[in-house]
Amino acid sequence: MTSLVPLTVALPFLAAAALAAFGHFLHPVIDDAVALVAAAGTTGLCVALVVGTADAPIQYAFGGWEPRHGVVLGIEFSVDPLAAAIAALAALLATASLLASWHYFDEAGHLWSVLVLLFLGGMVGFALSDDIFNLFVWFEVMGVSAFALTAYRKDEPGPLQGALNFAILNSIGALAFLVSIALLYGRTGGLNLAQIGHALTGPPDRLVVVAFVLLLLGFLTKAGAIPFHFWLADAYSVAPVPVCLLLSGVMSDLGLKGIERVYWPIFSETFAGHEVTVRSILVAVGVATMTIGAIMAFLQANLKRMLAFATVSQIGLVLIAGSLLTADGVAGSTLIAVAEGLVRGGLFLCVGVIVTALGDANELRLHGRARHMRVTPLLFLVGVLGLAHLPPFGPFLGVSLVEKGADSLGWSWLSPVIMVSSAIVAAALLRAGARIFLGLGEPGDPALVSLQRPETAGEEEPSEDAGRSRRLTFMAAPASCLLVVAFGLAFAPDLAGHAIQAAERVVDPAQHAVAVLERQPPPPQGPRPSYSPALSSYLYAAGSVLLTLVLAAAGLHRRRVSRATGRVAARVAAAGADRLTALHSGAIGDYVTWQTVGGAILGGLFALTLT
Amino acid sequence: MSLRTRYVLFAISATGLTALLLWGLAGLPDFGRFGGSYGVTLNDVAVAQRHATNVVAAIVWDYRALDTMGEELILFASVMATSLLLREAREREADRSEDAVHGETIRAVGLALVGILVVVGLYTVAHGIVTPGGGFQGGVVLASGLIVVYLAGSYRTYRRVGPTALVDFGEGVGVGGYVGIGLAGMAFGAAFLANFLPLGTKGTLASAGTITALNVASGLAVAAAFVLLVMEFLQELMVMRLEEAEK
Amino acid sequence: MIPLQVVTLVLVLLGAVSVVAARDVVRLTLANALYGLLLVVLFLVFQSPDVALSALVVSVVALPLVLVVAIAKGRGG
Amino acid sequence: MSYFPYLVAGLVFMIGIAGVVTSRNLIHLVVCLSVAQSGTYILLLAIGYRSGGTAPIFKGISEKAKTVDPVVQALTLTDVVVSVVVAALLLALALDVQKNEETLDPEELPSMRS
Repeated sequence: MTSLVPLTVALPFLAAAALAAFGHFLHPVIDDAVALVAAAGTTGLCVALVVGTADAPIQYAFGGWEPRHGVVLGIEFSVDPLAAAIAALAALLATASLLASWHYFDEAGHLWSVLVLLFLGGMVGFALSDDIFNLFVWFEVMGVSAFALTAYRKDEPGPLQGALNFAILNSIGALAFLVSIALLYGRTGGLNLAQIGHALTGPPDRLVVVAFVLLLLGFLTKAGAIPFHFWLADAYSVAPVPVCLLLSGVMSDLGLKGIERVYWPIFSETFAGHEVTVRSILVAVGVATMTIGAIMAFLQANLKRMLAFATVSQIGLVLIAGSLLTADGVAGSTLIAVAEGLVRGGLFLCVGVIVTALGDANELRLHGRARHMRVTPLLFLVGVLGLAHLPPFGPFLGVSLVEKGADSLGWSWLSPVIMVSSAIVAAALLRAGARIFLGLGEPGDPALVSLQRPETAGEEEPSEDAGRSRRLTFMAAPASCLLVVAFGLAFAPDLAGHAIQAAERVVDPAQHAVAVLERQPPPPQGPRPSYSPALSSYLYAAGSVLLTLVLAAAGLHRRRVSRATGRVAARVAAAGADRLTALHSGAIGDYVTWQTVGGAILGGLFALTLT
Repeated sequence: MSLRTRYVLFAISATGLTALLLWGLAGLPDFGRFGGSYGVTLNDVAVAQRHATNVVAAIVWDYRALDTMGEELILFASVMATSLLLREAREREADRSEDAVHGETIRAVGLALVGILVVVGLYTVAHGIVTPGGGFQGGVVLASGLIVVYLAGSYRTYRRVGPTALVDFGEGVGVGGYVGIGLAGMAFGAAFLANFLPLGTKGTLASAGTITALNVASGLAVAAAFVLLVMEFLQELMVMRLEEAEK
Repeated sequence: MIPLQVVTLVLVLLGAVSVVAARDVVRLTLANALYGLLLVVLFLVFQSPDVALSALVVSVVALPLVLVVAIAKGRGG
Repeated sequence: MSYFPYLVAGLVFMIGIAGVVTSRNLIHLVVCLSVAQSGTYILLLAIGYRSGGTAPIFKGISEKAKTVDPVVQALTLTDVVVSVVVAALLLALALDVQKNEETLDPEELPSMRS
């Protein structure tokens, strides 16, 4: 089992190198097949690691360098079921992405596969690494390949600008992370996470606080939390659908998992006694991200941009979950990241089907034009129900764990917030689906944001050739697979119990430090906790589904609703919406300014409360 | 947001962030007094364990060889990305390009320089374990040898020396070789990227086991990468010149 | 801290300001070249010959890239 | 004086970011980003410096000689490569922007929204 660990990164990278070397000389079908097999193989390896680390995490020392007198000499990976699950999610989505892009890109096809495999390897490395500088290296591997994939349709203005904003904001985030690494190395003289945490004793001082803030600045930018999210909607709405799958489905979550990966071994002990402060600030960022993302999603007419803001909203939920700083929260955040990441992936593929078949992504212009479709509406509806957390399926299971975690802290007010935000996101998509597939509702709605540039930016021109129906199948088939897996997670035997048990190890950094620095095997854990969602979770989920239906109906008949609610209320709401939309200007200078503002505010809050 | 609003907002927040950063930096140990355990331990053990006199090289190519693999992959990804972004310049340019410089003397000097650069590049790749240098620096010098071919006036030769498929091949073999050496360690029953070759005599070229092999692999990858990068940008320039000429 | 380091650091700071302040592409290219060399010197006085060599080859090869784009801009724009 | 190198590193970093925000030319913006990144090189090497230490190359010197920290140098090497690579990629993007929009001014690019 141990020797599988390096293979999870070696396999995609070796395949990428081989494709670069020989791709020119081989038939495109062979190129595609090699890439697909490598991605599927990586999925298999990661799933095997999820299962294989259930009883004890694996610590893998690259180069065989064992610690010497308590000093870690090399780079290590630390594999636990939760980290491996995120890696498996990345690999599964990469497989789906390669399948969905089968013959999608006739020109430079092998470059596409090479970049997807590099992106995948970077994500797996980032999910598993236990060394802070190594995390930075994978952060950049992911980044560089993702920027390029976003700009794939470079002959249009949208993709270029989206990729540029993405690249610049993420590079600044990476630099902030690097300064944080330098600070921590200067203080502790170590790069291994457990080593750094072991050396940081006593209450937090200025250096530790600033290192933490810069780290947040970097990772929250990658994740797209407010106010670091501006690049996200620009990039996700112009990247080709097979790339959106990876960006939205897993890369954003990885940013947050990065915080978790670093927080527990390094900061949790020095911040002991300040948990409430850290929790309050991070949960506040999460709540803001979740609600603003949801409102922005509801205001979009472009399906890809709507899903981009849906991603922001759900990132907020994952951030809330992880920021509870309890085992339930950590377990819940991973389950949500996996289940909702798969759902978003499925929905993006449905949008891909619509765009490929109809040549548009605008809800209003597509009004009733997809009445002939049979399978896609069904998949779309399943996805929407996933976003609304329909019990008892995968996404619901994750959310119920978070609600349990919040209850145990006395923060039950989080449950209605989560319910309403999720319902707004689901309602936005349900409204769009009802318009497009059923032709319901008012045909126009001036309140919705349409785009200046072509609504299909980043996608291929629709064509009438024979390959098109095959292409539609190659998108619909992986979409249904992803949705089935997302929903089916709830029926894996005692999944939540396993997740809680794994999370209990994550939140016990002392045990991890002993395992890393002294190579002591971890003590056996107690019996696995059994878990079933509380009744209140079922009620909130039912409320969420109902609210989704109501809001979607209201969205379809917005004019009638605003007549009923009165002019003033409608005007206030419209003005607020305009303000919010205007902030997403697309100007890179604005975005970096918001990044600085976010960093300064977070920094000020933590500096004032922690020292 | 108007430019004015943005600048005001940035000025305020950047002042705050700068203050925060400088405040945090003051928590570092005094300049010149660092004694981090990781670096000290490696300084103590690297020469004995790895027979490499350059401890930085031992870290880059052995203790933290995985970081270097990631670095090669970033370079690789960026080169693939640049090919992707600038791809149609290559198609449009066809064979109509002209040489940049005419004149036999310049060419002769240039070609002599190419020889020197290639030798220096190879030397730098090979000596990374003994003195400063190594795969990255040597690879860039090697690539610059090929760029001088262009500067010396023979763009067509340059194209002949570096056709994309062949350079892609070099890039793929270099990166794949690095990963492959890592896997070879596993085949010998050790860990991924373990130094499984005999270590040799300290201070000589053949010392330090896989460090030399990894240096060569990444030297190849880096040289190919920079040739590709520069070639893509040069082709942009060529296309631009052609378009101008057509006007 | 030796005087050479102080002087180099001050020059690097000034170099960074001059690069950021250069709004004209040609001046930017020159300022950036100078800044690259100052960094190489700084790395040497910080006893980092490997990094200095790396920065040197990068600024020799990366600089032409910037130049090419700059020229392209000047002509196309 | 023992704080001066860190001060320079921090200032160079923030100067670069300020350049990014105020830039009216994408080439300039990319160069400013690399200036910000050079702040991280200075910081890393300054942290690892030890007064009176030599470079960590044990050729012709005693193995017990005082040297500067080798790890930060390895990290900076990677950092330098990342910087040039990201700059090259961004410049390629900038070239394509120039080709499509006939401008390099980020403020003149069409807005992303309606």
